[in-house]
Amino acid sequence: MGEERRVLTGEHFLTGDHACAEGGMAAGCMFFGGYPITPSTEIAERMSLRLPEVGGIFIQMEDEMASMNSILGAAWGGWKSMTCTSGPGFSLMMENLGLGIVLETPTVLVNIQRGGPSTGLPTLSGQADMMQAKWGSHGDYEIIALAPNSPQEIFDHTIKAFNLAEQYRTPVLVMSDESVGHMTEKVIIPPREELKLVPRNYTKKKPGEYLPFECGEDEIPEMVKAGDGYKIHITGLTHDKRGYPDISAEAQDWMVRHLMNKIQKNKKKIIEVERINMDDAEVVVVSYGISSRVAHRGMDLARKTGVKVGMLRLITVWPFPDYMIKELAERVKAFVTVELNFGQIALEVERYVAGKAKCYLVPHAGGDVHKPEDIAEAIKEAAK
Amino acid sequence: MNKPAAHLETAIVEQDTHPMADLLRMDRMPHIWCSGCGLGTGLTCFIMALKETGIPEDKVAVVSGIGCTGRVAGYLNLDSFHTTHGRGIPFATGLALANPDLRVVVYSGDGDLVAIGGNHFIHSARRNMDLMVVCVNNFTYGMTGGQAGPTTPISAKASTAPYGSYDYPFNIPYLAIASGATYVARWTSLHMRRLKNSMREALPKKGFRVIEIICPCPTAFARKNRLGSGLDLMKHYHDNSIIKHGADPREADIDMNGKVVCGTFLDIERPTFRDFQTENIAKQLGGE
Amino acid sequence: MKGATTPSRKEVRFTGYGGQGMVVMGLILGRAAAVHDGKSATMTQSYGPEARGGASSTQCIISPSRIFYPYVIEPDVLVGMSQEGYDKHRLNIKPDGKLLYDEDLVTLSPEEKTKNIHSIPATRFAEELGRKIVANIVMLGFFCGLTDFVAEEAIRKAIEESVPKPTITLNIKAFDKGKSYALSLLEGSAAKAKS
Amino acid sequence: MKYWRKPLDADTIKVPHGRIYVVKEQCKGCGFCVEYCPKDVLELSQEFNKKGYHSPVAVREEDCVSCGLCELICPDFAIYAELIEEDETTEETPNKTDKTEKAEV
Repeated sequence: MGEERRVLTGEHFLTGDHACAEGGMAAGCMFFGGYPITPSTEIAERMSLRLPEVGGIFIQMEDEMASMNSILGAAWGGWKSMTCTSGPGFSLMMENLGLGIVLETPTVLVNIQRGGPSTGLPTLSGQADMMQAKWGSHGDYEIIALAPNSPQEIFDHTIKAFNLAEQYRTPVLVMSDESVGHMTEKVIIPPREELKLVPRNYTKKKPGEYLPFECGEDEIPEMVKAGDGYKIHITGLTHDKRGYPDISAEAQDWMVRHLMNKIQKNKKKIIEVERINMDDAEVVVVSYGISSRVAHRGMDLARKTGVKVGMLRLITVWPFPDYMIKELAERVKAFVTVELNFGQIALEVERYVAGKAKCYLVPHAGGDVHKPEDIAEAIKEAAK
Repeated sequence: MNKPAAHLETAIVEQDTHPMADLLRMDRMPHIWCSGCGLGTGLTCFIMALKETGIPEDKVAVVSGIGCTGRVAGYLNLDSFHTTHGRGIPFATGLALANPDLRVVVYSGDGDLVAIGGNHFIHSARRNMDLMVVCVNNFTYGMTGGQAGPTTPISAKASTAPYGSYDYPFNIPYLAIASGATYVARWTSLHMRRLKNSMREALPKKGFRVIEIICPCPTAFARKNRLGSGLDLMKHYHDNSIIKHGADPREADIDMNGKVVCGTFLDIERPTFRDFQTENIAKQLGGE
Repeated sequence: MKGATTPSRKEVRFTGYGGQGMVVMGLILGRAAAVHDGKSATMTQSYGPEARGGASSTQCIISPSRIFYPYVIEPDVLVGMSQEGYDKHRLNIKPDGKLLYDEDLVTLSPEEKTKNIHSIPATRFAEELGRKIVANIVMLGFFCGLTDFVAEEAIRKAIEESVPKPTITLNIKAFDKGKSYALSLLEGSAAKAKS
Repeated sequence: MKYWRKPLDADTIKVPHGRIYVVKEQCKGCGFCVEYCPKDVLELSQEFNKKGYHSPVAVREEDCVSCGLCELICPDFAIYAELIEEDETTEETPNKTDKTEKAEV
C-alpha cells in the first residue's frame, strides 16, 4: 500500500458521493475529519477506507464543528484536507467556515444538500443551502462554491475545489445535492500524470521575513506550515499582516476588503459555466446541480414547441457570474431560474438583470425534482 | 501588604532582557492580563518547563480557543493558533495528526475547554489524542466580565448568576480521567515549581494529557465574590490546598470554602489514536 | 453483440422489496452499459431509512449519448419482484414496453393492459440453485434474454465485478438460468406462432 | 520552618548570591514576588511606573540566593534574579551595562 493506490485510474460506475471521495484522493487529500450525516455519509465511508491506503488519516470527529476545525488544523499542519456534510451539519460548520476564511486556510468542504429546514428530509434532495453558503457564517466574506451535476463532475470539481483552495488560499465549497450524491454513473478517473494539481504555495521567504497575511496585487498571501520555524501567530480576531490581533476599524477595513478582493478581483479566472443552446436564445434558463439536468429536459420540451430557449448552467455559483447575467440581460427577453428552493440564486439573477428583462422562478421545496413539464410551461410563459 | 520601600537601587532593565523574552512575542508585551491574575504565572511555568525539556521551539505549536487564556497563543513566540471559542482541541487534532513531528499544546480556559468545548474535550480524551491540554480554571468568564461558567462553584456569584450559581460545576480531573486521559494533574498558580515540573513531565509524553491550573481572577471572580485581590487568592490557595498524588478524583470537587486537592491524579500509558492508526490499520493494509 | 443494441434512450425500472437486490440489479446493468458497452448509463434509487422490508425501486437509463434528464419518464421495461412495486408502477410503462415479473410474488391485475408480458419463477429458481439471494441475478438473466439494451458479455463482466468473489460461479449460473428460461419462452412462443 | 540545629557542613556550603532585575514598565504591582520571596528580599517601590503600578525593589538584595521564585511567580515577566559568580561580585554584569543600572550590593 502507498501512493500507488491514490489515483484509481480507469472507468468506474460510481455514486456521486464515492466519486467525490475519489476526487479528494486524486487531488492529494491526506486528511478527512468528518461526522456522518445522510446523504453525505458515503463520502466519509469511502474516505475511511481509502485514506489509510495512502498513509493519510480519516478521523470521525464528535460533531461538525470539530470536523471543520480539524481540517483547518490539518491544513496548517501541511496536509490537504477536506470534510463533507449535509443539512444540519452544514449549519454547524458555519462558525468555523468563517474561521477558515479569516485564517485564509486552503481546505475543501462538500455539502451534499438535502431538504430542510432542521432535520428536514435526510434522504431526499434539496438546493436550499445556496445562500447559506454565501452568507451563512457571520460577517462579510466571499466564498468559492461549485455545483456539480453528475458523478463525473463531482469527481472533477472536487479536484478543482482543491486547486482553487490552494490557488486562492481559502476554503472552497462543493455544493452538490442528494440527487447527484446518490446517483450512479460512469466516472472516468484519468491517469495520475494527466491530473492537473495545484501544489500549496509555500513561501520562499525566510523566518523573520515572512508575514502570514502579506500579499501583492493579486491579494493572495503565501502559505507556511507549523513546525517549519516561522513561529507564526494566526488568529480568528481581526488581524494585521503579521497575524496579530488588531481590533480597530482600520484593521477591519483592510482585512475584510482583502478577503473580498482576493475572490472578486480574480472572479473571471474562477468562474466556470456551461452554455447550452445559447446562440439564438431569447429565454435563458439559469440552473445548477441536479436541477440543471431536469431543466435540460424542460428546455427540450419547450424547444419542441418552437421557443428559442437556452441554458446558462452555473458550475461556479459563488462568486456569482454577475457580469454574464448583466451582459445577457441586454439582449434576451427573459430569465427562468430553476432550483430546488423558493428563490435563492433567482434573487442574484434578478439583482443583475436589474429590470432589463423579465425574471421567472420555478420554485420547488425539495424532496424530489421539478417536473420537466412545469419548467417547459414556465419557459413558454417567459417567451410570451 | 508590605509598605513601599524607601530606596530604589534595584536594576531596572528593558523588557527584552528578561530570560524568557526569546519565547515571548515581546512586541505584544505587556500582556492584557490584569494585575494579580495568575495566568502569567502559569505561562512562566510553561516556558520554563519547555526550556527544561529541550524540545526544539520549532517543534512546539500552541492552540487556544478564546478568552483571557486564549491569548496565550498570541504571546508565545511559537507557531500559535488562536481559534474560535471552544474549538482549540479539534483544530489541534488536525494539526497534530497532519504533522506528527509537532508537540501540540492546547492552552485554554475552563469555559472554553469544558463548556462550549466540553464535547471536544471528552472525545479527544476518549481517543487519547496526542495533545497536552492546559486548562486554566478561574471559575469564570473573565474577559467578558465574570459570567458563570462550567466550573463556577455552587453559591458563587457571577454576572449571570447574581443570586449565586446553582448548577453543579465540573470537577475537571474527574472528567478528564473518566473520559480517558492518560495524564491528569492539578495545581494552583501558587504551586509554581510543581506546576512547572508537571508540565515538564507531560510535554514529552504521548496521549491526552490534562493539567488544570487553579488561577486567581481578581477582577471578575474575586470581586463579585468579595474574595480580595489576586494576592489574597494566592494566600487562600496557600492555606487551603492539599497535595495528594494519586488521589481519587472524586474527592477533587472544588467549593467556595473547602480544600483544593492538588497533585498528579493519574499518569498511565495506553495506545493513542495515532498508535492505532499506524499499527492496527497499517497491519491490516499490509496483510493484504 | 455491441451492434445488436438499439441506438436510442432506454429506461428500466426495477421494483421489489429491500433485501431482494434491486439496487444491485441497477448497478450491474448500469455498470455493464457504461463501463463495458460504450454507452452512458444513469442509475438512481429510492432511498428510505429502512434497509430491508420496505419498498425498493431502482431506475436505470441507458443511452448511446450523454444523459441529461436522469430519471425514468416512461420505462421501456418494468421489472416487478413484489406485488407492491408492480401495483405502484404498472400503469407507467411505454405503449410497446415490456413487463417482466416473478410469477410467485406478483399476481397480475385483471385490468393489466401491457402487451409484452413475461414471467419467471425467479425466486424459486434461485432457491433451487441453493441461494434465494440470487433471484435478482436470475431475473437479470431473464431481462438479458428478452432485451437488447446492453450486450450480454458486458452484463456478465459487470456481474463478475459486482458480486463477492466466492459467489461469482453461483451468480453466473443464476444468470444463465434466467437467460435460458427466457430463450425457451421465446422459442416456445415462436413454435406456438408456427403451429 | 526553622532548623533545629546548624547543619554539620554549614561551613563548607557556599551560600549563593543573586542580583535582581526588574522590568519596571511590565510590572503590574500584584505583589506576588514580594509576598512569596523566601528570603524577604523585596518590597514594593513608592514610585509609580507608567501604568501607575508600584514595581518591586530589592531592599535586602544581599539576602537574595537567586532561587528564581520571583521569576516563576511573576505573572508579568517583570522580575528575575541572576546568580552572581564569586569573582564577579564587584564587577558589572556583562551585556547588561548598556541597559541597566548597576545594582547596589
